[in-house]
Amino acid sequence: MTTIATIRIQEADFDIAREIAELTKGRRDVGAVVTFTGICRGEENGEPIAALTLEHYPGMAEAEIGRHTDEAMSRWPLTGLAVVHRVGRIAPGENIVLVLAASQHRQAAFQAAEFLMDYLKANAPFWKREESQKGTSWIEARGHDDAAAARWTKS
Amino acid sequence: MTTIATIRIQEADFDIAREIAELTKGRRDVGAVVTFTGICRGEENGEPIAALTLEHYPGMAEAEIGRHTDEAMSRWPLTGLAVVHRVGRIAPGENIVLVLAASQHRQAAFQAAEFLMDYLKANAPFWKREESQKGTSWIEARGHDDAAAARWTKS
Amino acid sequence: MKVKYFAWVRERIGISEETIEPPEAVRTVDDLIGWLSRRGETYAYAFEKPKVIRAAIDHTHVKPDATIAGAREIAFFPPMTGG
Amino acid sequence: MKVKYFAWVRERIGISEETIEPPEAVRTVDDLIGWLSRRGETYAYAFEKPKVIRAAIDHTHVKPDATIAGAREIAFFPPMTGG
Repeated sequence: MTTIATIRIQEADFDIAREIAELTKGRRDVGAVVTFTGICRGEENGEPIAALTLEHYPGMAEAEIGRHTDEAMSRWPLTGLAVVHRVGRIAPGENIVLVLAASQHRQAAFQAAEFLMDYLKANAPFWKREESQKGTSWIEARGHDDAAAARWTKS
Repeated sequence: MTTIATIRIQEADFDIAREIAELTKGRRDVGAVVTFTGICRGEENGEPIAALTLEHYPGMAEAEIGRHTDEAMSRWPLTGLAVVHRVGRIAPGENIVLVLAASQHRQAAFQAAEFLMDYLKANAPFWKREESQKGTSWIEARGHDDAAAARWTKS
Repeated sequence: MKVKYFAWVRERIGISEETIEPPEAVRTVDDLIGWLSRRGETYAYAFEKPKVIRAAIDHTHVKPDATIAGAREIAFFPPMTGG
Repeated sequence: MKVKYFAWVRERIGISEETIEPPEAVRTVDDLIGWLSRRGETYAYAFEKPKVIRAAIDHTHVKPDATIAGAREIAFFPPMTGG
């Protein structure tokens, strides 16, 4: 059977159970589903935050994620992949991003989900601005996200 | 805040969305949730199967899983863990096991979920019997599951 | 002490648990497997490949050379296939 | 060619996209950053630390020495913080 890859960028929240059902319904070959959900925390570096606002580069964001889902499908035997990334204003406790990888066996699903998250953090054109009592400011990229993404580079 | 660890062995199916909600509700420190769902496949080694029946060792299964959730909590900064393992007769497409790890950051959640799955496969006292057209037979343990579990052993 | 059997070990022996009183010379898990094997054909069949059999004492995995002294519950089973 | 700005690069310049016609001597992404920086204070502020700026040509990440010949859309932005 074919591998299904879903990529969506949206303001609305997502429903993990529905996304899993989409990738598994009518199939008998899925043995493992790994999901990663990124959630807006209530503080950054010890400071309480009121909300995040996510901006993205329409067109490039989808293309960049699509290149990485294609790469994941070529590296691991997957039965399905989904990436849903929210944009707009997101309050603490709300979902930001969902990555879902389905496979016959667990190792491929774990590896593909982790690979996609590392690449999303370091390479996907999204930017987070945080609102706190001090005002609003753009969140700075973390060096160890680049390092996490680099470990997947084939030598 | 404290780390919540839920361990359940049950015949009934589980609801991933509800399990995630249990570990995240009322908290502002959860930034990452990783779930692993193991699903009954419709074939094993190319042969169609009608169902799996899971047997376990009551008492030891809970104790063994509990030792591993304790170890996960001591190794990674987690905000919550859940392991739900089904027993009894399970048809293709149905859920078998759920592992859920929540943390502030993604690496800890991914590592803890993968660690727990590797240990469940190799060490938790559960046994699978499969029904096919040929009759019923016990599934044999796979050597690479022991190898997967061994990679977490501290030297 | 109580002994429990699971999966095909249970099926081969035909019972899931029993209470036994092995002689004092039976000191380790390995000794106990040998002693049980001599109790009859069903036991001999269940333990015909002792290296495949896993054991637990009081809910903790143990090796064949583990002592059974003081054990309340010993279990025998094939390699686990959960998850 | 069309140029797009995102996040604080967009905020500093004050516009999100524009159409430009740089002279032929502007051959690389780095050249273009230099040329844009000389267009006014807001640009100079946005590009004051050129090493921090990331660029994409037609939706693909590129390095500062990438040629801009044939590009339809060039974007400038800070390091990404998605996921």
